Amino acid sequence: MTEAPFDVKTLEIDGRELSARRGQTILEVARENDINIPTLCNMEGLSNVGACRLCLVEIKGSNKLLPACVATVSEGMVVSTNTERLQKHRRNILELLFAERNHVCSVCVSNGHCELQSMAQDQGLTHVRMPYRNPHLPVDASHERFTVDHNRCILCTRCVRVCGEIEGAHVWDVMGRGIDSMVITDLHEDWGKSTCTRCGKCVQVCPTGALFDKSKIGSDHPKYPDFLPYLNLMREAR
Amino acid sequence: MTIEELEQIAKTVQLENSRYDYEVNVCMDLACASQGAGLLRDALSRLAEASGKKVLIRKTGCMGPCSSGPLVRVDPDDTLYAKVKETNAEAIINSLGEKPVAELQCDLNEHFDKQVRVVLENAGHIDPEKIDDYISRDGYKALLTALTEMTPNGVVHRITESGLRGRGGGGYPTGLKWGTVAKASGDVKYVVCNGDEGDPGAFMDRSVMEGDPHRVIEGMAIAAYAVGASKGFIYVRAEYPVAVARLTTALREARRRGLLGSGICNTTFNFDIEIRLGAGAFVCGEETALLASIEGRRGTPKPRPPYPAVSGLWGKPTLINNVETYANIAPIVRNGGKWFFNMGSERSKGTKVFALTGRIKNTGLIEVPLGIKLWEIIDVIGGGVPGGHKLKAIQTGGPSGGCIPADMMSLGVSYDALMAAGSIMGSGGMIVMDDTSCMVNVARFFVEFCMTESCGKCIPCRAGTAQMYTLLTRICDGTGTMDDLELLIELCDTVRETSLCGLGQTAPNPVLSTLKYFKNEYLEHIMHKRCPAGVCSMAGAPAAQTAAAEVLA
Amino acid sequence: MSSKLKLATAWLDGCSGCHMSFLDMDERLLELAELVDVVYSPVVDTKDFPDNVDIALVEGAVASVDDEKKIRKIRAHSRMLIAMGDCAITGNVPSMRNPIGPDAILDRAYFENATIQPQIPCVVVPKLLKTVKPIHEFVKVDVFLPGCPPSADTFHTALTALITGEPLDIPALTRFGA
Amino acid sequence: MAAFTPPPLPSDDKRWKIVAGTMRKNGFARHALIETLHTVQSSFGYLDDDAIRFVAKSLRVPLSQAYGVVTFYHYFSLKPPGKHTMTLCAGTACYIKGTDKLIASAEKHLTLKAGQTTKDGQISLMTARCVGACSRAPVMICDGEVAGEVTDEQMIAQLERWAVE
Repeated sequence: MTEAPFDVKTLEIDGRELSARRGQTILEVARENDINIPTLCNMEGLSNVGACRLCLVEIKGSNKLLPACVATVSEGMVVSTNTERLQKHRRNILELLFAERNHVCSVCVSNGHCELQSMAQDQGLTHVRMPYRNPHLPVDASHERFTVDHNRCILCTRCVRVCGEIEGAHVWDVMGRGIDSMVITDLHEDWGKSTCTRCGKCVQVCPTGALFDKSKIGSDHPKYPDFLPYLNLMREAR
Repeated sequence: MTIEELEQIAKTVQLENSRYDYEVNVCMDLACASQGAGLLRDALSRLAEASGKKVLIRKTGCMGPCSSGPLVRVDPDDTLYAKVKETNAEAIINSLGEKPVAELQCDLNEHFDKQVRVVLENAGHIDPEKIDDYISRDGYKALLTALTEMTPNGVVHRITESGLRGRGGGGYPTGLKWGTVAKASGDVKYVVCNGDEGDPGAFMDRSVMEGDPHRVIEGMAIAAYAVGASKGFIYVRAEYPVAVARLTTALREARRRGLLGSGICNTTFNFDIEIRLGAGAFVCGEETALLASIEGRRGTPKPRPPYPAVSGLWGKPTLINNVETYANIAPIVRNGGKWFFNMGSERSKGTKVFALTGRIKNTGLIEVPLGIKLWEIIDVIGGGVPGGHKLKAIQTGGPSGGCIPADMMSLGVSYDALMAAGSIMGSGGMIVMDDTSCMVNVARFFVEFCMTESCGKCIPCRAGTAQMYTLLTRICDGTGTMDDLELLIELCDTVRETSLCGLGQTAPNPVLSTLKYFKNEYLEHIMHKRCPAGVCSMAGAPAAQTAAAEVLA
Repeated sequence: MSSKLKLATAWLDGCSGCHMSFLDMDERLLELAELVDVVYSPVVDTKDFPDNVDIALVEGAVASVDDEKKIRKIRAHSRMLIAMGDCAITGNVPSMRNPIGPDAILDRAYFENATIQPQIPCVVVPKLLKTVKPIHEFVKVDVFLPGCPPSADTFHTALTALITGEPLDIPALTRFGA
Repeated sequence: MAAFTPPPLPSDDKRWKIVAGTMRKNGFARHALIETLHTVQSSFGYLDDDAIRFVAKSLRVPLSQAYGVVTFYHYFSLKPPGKHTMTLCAGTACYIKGTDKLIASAEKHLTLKAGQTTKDGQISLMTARCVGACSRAPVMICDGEVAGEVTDEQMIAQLERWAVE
């Protein structure tokens, strides 16, 4: 007998015996049990793209690392979420992000409320060995309420997804590719002149200071993405 | 259409051909065409007519040894002429019925003797724009056999039995893949042909699509029958306009003959194929990215599972194989799985087409049984490195592959052996390098390729390849340090292990394999600011030394 | 401890905020003075960086030819080099000129905003490097204390641990932009 | 739901009819986006904002998504090409045989960077990721004509012929 009844799976995460429902992702099970797996692109209520690679975990018996946000549980799975190998990769990925654009925490509206910043601290990052790339990137302040500072964007595409999947406007998308990728509104037009509905959801889900509310410049600028699960719940209830 | 009708067509073609005493086949593939094969063919046609001899002038796909082009083969004598110019047309026509034109004949016996032609069996023998030419060489027989005499399961079984592995690069067992799609639930399934041959230095798939397009279509139709699909897509690079045109013609002809469409060959089997154009994105060779592109979106890969076999195009079970894989199907169905299984090495069955290029005498397209030793390819088929230079390395597998050093030429070419040597089979590019190539520079070239071709979705590939490129550039321009090298190696490890798709996961291969076999070249660049091959300019080095001197002063 | 450790602090391209924060240790500076001699610092009147420094705290990024010479000298004469604050570690605010290059900055400062005699000084102002870089791009750094600036508490805890050889968990104390 | 009416053609330029034809053939399905963009590019030589807007609206694809697709694929160009196009292959086989030097030389001769067009609109210099003629490396493509084993002199001569036209 290998399958547990009622679609319940038992698995082990970081040495703890846990049970999960079939089809749940490793990340969901971990969070239900207060096991912290770092993520940046993932956000509850949005589709999962498996792009940031920070939630990679080790599965016993496999050399391949799996993204916890999309990998579903299976019976008898033995998961490790915080091995030395994973820690090293996570630090390297964070270093890559810091070196990719111009993240200057001290002058950022999100200083103190930034997911990238706090994750760097959580992962024990005190400096970046990779050469800084220093790209020349625009800041678009054409919108009456919001600003996008591409210097701080980590291309997690939460804004793209919340705009397309939740607001249904799909004003944001990604242009270009590779290291030249950039989030855009409409045909790479000024945000202020775009078809934006001004709902502000993108600002709230942005993990860094890339998208911010103009009225809060220079002040404490926390984000409130908690509306998302609620919105989804209410929609399902309809 | 029935088997009998098919045979009737073949007979008609043979009868038609028997009206001619001679067949003059002119290779019109890109390499030959770029050397005036078109004018040559026109001249041959003109002169043949004027001569009154019964000559069939046929334009064909790639004959193989491109460096000897334009190529002309005269049958029934099987005389191969190399480097034929328009002005030689008269001599060739005059020689028919007489002795061959000695000065044009080329000695490529050794080149051909080592080869075994399965995928390329028709290459150079048929006019790719004539379906009847294909039919006259057992074309579509396998499809009809499958439809009328075999169950879908039987077809899958035969492919499994053959031991065929995916020719696109990964080497996944083809039969296993077919079986998964066949078993997947759902009434709508798709069959996709990956013709997005993106590896720089590889043109096997182009040659097959251009030279023998029906072979690919037949393979796909058999696959569709086996897995229960009714719709297929061929995804071709827009950079291959001739392939697109030939496939378009071939599809039209196949429909006209009732070999595609509804109720194929009086059975209940329906299947048709659409062509989709790629638009210049290497990453679309990755299957989930390719599917996104067919759906009209940015070609960014998705995490697997779910595999396309379960959830592919528009969420439906989808079978994706490479051009060469499909090109192997018809002969396997015709000749049996065992026939194929008996060719090749222990775990790599059959033959493989390679594009042999770079610093080698006989460049071109070759097909060899797997397991063949590298030296046989380089020294015998390829004719060795020209110009008194010394062989340094062979690069296989494109940007995802690696460099195999000259002292490993006794290596047998198989999926596993190449992988163990730090490279991969890939789709079949084989680029020969001699002592004029700097291996650090080569590694940088490939990393630059991966950097510009990265889709940008996942961080390690997007930013990691860019950082690898920066570090390699430092080493190449003489400003690199040992710390940079150490960081580069660590970065390779992270990019390899954490990238979302194959592009990123294999991007470090060229660096790691050159580091494995040519570490001294890296050290020369870093410690002595010297490029042993004299390729890198080391432009940054003097400035760095001045800065150091200034500090000490 | 019979002989005190020699402590140096240096200031490259930064705002001196890290030094201010260092001084914010207030009365704890006296404790520190029991353990170390400050042999070189903007707050000490020494012209040249001395030999055989035990601990060197460096504030600021490397932005000019002078900075580069200084940091190489500091490294050559120090046993332990501590990168103090975000400028030294990430380039921080000084590095914000990197995307547009030094010429644009010089133009802005000495031409566009000049009310009299617009000219780029060549005597006192050292030649700017093309890009501002953190100090570990030039020399090996032993300890990184991020923050803008690192708090006085961070300095106190970190220095005490480094002097006494106690274990030190920097990410628990501070972070970029703290 | 009201039936969808595609937007009117941007102008009475006949080429828009060809573009509309591709979309109609595909039933105005969203997945025909790339196919349609190919038609625009082959009809007009490039894609400008008006074209992308027209295609996006006709296929009901969000504008940003369409722009994302256009800029993702190297084959699509946002700028009109020159009267003549010189494409130098930068595939591996060509690289091994010195394409980088040819590119540098052409860039110097035309005083531009690969991917750009001369100011007089006469010549575009492009690079390609392997055109599959590796056995004839290094390869250049002059207005669609493939030439192999190219020397610097041959290439410059071709550029000079175009320049004086």
